Amino acid sequence: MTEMTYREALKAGLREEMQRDESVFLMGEDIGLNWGGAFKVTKGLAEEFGEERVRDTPISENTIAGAAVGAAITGMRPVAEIMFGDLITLAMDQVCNQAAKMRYMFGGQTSVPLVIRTVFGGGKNIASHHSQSLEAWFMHTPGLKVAVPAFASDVKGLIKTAIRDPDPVLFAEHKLVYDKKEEVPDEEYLIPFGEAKVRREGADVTVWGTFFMLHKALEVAEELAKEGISVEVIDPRTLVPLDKKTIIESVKKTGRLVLVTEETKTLATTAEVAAIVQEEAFDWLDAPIKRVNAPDTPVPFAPTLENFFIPDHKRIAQAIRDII
Amino acid sequence: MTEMTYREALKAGLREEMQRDESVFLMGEDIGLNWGGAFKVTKGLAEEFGEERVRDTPISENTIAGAAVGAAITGMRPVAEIMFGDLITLAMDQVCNQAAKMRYMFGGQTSVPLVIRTVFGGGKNIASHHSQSLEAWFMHTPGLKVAVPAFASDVKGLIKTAIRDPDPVLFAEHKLVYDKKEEVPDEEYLIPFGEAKVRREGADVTVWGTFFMLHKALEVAEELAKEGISVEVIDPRTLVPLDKKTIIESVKKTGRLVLVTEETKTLATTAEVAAIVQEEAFDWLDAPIKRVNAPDTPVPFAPTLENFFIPDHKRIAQAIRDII
Amino acid sequence: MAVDKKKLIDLYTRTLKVRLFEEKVWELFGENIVPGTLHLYLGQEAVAAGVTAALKDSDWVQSTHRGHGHVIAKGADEKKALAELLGKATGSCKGKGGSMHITEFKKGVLGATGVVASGLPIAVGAALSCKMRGTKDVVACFFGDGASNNGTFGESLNMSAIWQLPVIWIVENNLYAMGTPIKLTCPSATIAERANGYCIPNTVVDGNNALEVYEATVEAVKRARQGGGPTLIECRTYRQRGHSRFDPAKYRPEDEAKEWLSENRDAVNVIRKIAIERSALTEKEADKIREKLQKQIDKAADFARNSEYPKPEDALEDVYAEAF
Amino acid sequence: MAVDKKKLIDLYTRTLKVRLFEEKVWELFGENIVPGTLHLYLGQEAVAAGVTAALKDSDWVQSTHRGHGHVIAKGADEKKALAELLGKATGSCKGKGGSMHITEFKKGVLGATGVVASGLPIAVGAALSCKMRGTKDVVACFFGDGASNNGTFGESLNMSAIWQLPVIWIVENNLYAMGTPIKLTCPSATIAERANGYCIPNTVVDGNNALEVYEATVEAVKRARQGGGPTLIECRTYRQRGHSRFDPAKYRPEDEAKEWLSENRDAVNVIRKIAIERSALTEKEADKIREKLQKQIDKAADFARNSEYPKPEDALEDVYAEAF
Ligand SMILES: Cc1ncc(C[n+]2csc(CCOP(=O)(O)OP(=O)(O)O)c2C)c(N)n1
Ligand SMILES: Cc1ncc(C[n+]2csc(CCOP(=O)(O)OP(=O)(O)O)c2C)c(N)n1
Ligand SMILES: [Mg+2]
Ligand SMILES: [Mg+2]
Repeated sequence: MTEMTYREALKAGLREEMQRDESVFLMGEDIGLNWGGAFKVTKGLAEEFGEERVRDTPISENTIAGAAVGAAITGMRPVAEIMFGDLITLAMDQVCNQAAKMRYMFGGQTSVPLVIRTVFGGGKNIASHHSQSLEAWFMHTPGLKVAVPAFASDVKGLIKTAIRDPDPVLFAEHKLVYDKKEEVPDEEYLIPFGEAKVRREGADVTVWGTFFMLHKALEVAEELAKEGISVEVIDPRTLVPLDKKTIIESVKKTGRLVLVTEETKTLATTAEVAAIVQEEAFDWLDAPIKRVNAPDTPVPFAPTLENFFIPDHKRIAQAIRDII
Repeated sequence: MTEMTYREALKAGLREEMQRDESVFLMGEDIGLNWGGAFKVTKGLAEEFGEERVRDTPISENTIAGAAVGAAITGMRPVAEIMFGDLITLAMDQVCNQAAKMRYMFGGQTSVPLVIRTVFGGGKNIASHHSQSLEAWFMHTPGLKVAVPAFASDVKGLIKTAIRDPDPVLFAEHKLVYDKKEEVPDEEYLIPFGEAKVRREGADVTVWGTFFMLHKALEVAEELAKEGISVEVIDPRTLVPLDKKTIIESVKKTGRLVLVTEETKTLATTAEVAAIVQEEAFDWLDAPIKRVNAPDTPVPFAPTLENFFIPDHKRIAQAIRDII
Repeated sequence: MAVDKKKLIDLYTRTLKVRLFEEKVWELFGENIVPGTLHLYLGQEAVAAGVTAALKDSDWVQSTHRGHGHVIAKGADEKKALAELLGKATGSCKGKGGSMHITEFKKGVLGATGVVASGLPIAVGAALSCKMRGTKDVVACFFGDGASNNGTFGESLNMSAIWQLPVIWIVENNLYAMGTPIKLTCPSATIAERANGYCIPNTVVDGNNALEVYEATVEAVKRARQGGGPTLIECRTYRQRGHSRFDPAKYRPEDEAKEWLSENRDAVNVIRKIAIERSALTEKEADKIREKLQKQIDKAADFARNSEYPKPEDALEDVYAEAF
Repeated sequence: MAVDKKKLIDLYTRTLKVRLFEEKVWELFGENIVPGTLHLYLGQEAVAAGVTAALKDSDWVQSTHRGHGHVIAKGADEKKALAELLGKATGSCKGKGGSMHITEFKKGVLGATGVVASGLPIAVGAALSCKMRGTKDVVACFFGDGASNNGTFGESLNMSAIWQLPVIWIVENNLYAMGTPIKLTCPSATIAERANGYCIPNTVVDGNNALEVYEATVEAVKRARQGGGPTLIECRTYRQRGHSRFDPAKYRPEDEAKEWLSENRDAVNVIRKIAIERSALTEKEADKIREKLQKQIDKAADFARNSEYPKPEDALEDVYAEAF
């Protein structure tokens, strides 16, 4: 095991797959020599693998995604980067109509083994066009898989699984976790899709969430433990496939569920989890399922506003207390 | 009152608003003289109002939507048509990043009074790229309003409200309701956004749904009435704002809720309603909230497959029976 | 260019086969057994024939919503193709795709698509893949005059140019996008000249003359295989019928239609005449070929008619490589 | 073109004001009170100055992610602009927008946007609106070399051409999109020539010379006001600093940077020299203007520094015209 940042672990995963499989290549805006990616995830890879395989593109999101589709169905394994998740709005046709549907509408004739890497989330004061959390759109798109790694030890295993997956994967990252450190195995490992991880065991209430909110939830759990409240924290790791079993088993144990993501509330991924759990564990619920999300507004710029927008420790703790 | 189709009522609403307000104009692909819209909604309007105000465009969805934004903020009231809802994937940036967020990110300096008309739904055997129901994406986008008229008497009043609204409205129609007839008031009327309509009163179970599924649900309710099951059917009419009050009051009366839409299940609009109701009416629920949706697949072409994909009377009735 | 007799026969055969295929589709449509809508290729046969005659089996074509001609000309099995159009389980897409997604991947068809202009980015990616894998294969990408107004056009032409990809851009300019004459949405005399902005060699040919199309394509293929990058070929042509199944195409000026649809400009007549004049075929041989093809198509139609519809539950398959 | 002395003074003043504004922003950044990121306009001042000097107050400009210069040159209040950059409630967007959305609508700024190339469709719509409302106003739309590779470029140029809209396309070609040299993503020698494909008159000017920019814009504005349609002006320029706040711009060849950043090509020096040579100003008068502007900017900075941050709950306002 070596301690490294999420960014380093992700890069290591990309590097291993590129070494292992010649058909893996990266494409995106400013991922190469001159920049190394807006968040420096790919820094150094162009130097290592050359500009053919770490390919800078023009600012053409829909064609970046579409080119990944064309390459994927003809024998390559592209990892395309959309610099900010907000910009995937420009590539929705290729991601959601083409990549996601090709296997199906062609009756199984084609596989589309591609990865779209992008990054969601606020906290950097870069306002409405660079801070959104749009993973719900993709969870609502049959044919896509959706990975949401929140920890360094997961991101490496998940990116490797994503690259080897025969289906298109929306691989969502989060701006505030790139610098988070964790022990990461030295030997090769893959993390299967659809397996949640219980990040902390607890008995009184289950918290399910994604990305940076998991880090906050773990801190809240630590706090509440001092008061004798025992919080179980579950990280889904992938939204599609979604590990329902782990959530439901946990709820059957605790009888209480709080869902925490940074998405705007209405139809956030938390809505689906709430709907599933009330449907499948109705009799075990001792209290309504609580959702903690951002309010239904665009992401504001000013720190005072953005800090209010993003769920904080207090709101998470309050939601837990509300149903305990 | 005059009996007319949904298509006619919609056109009448557009016509009245164009007569009333010079700044209202329509733009979209083939909406004008030579075609009158893929579903003939605008047929005759170019003849009546001229090609400047019923404006055929090139096949440039993102620029159609964006041009509507530019026109809206400078004094016009554009109604832009995206021919099929599936194609709004190409206009997501302008719809969701620009139109939806401008008032907010500019601190209230601009109003964006535009309407994007588009059409969702299957049932016409036109496969994966022309049959989707994507309203959930827009319900998840703060800053947009979302109208989902399912009946002729509603569509006229709602389109008029949409056009006069100072905020951007995603006005979603459904292919299979264009020919549905109903009595429509002769005098001018507006239907306020955020007010659901109880389409049928009942005591045993509440059904909430949208579009063609409402027509099916009403037929199912009729059937079940014969067996002594009394079904209340609620049409939200707009998803944003969402009339929670009417749903919750109904659930407090019936204790049971079935949600029915044609969307693919995961994170369909039904997920949000389920999440809200279990949160706000937990103690009144006598059974889990049931969701009836399409499966999580693209929309298939062949009639045998598409008929399986779209929820039918049997599945709706079954869901009701399941919790009664 | 010296075109040998064998190639002339090939061109005649391909053109005719597409014609007979489409006439059969029209016949089946008359029997009311073709679900959904149809975009017939009738009238434009010489484009698909001329382009594919210049390709190897391992080369690729990217198709459109008007795809029957492309896939048949590229060598798709006409039985599977007709079965697909009828929504049968024996169809090349197992009945999941239908007319707008008709594809036989193994025959080098990347896919037909319902989203206008969505094929261009995919062609970029396939061509990139050919280049990176060093196969020397090329990609011919078909799209319409209307598609040239979509954002992907500029993005994809540009990307193909900067990376000097082996792609041939085939504009099928049939003068209309649905009911919209290209004159109204394209300010220049040709679409071809837009390629100048991307330094892509381009030319305009008579799209009803398979030989002209073939010769232009051969040159483009040669350039592409040698690493000389993309070429754009604008093929001027005309639909025999309306845009889709119920369009009577009344928006076309009578004299224009008469001129384009005259006997001596008919795609089959044109190439038949050339082949006979150049002594590649006698009248009799030409008729023989027709008879043989007709039988083949008739048999295919029987196959399609007699095939089973897919089982409803098959709708759940082919979403992912492995269900979860 | 005969440019009078008043206009030369105007050009000098605008250029200088933008310069001093940006230097102040850099200074505030050094004080660590500018949240988020920054795309400074330093080096490109002559473009905004030259363009806006050719516009009336009622004309519009569409800005970009590098928008400070555009809004200041168009007449935005520098107090509100600086306050916005600091995320203060007194900012023109009430602190909701920040650098990437800096906008003063009443001064004729349609908006700054974080999505590259998203302004073009909006400019199309605003120009359409001017035309339909018969105002004779024009729209100048700024965008970068990198933006020219996005799909909206072709769509929007085309729409402006077919409808002969009063829009002036201003390409600020600063040779880079982030770290990507335009040479790598644009096959032609100029971006301007892409406009030929849409029959749009175009020209390339020295973007560091406000007078040259002004003269080209005057001609374009004249054409636009007379109903002669769009013009594209490519302004060659160069950033003084990196792309965004932490970019040291090491990817720029030393000799290139040296040449472009030399004293005699500096935007302020260039226009100052011209104004003095043409006897519009004496050295002393020029210095006086600088002093006056500097005071104004210093005062604005004090205003911004001393302003309050927005209240957290203000994050919930301005989503819709009326809350619901
Ligand atoms: C992106 C998109 N916009 C609109 C449509 C609806 N539509 C289908 S075909 C068509 C016209 C296409 O014209 P063209 O590209 O010239 O091809 P043609 O039909 O003439 O072969 C339109 C507007 C669509 N399918 N996709
Ligand atoms: C659609 C989109 N893609 C990518 C980005 C990330 N990004 C921000 S600025 C920029 C470079 C833009 O280059 P150019 O248009 O030349 O403008 P410049 O920064 O040089 O002024 C990029 C890639 C973005 N904001 N929007
Ligand atoms: Mg056409
Ligand atoms: Mg630039």
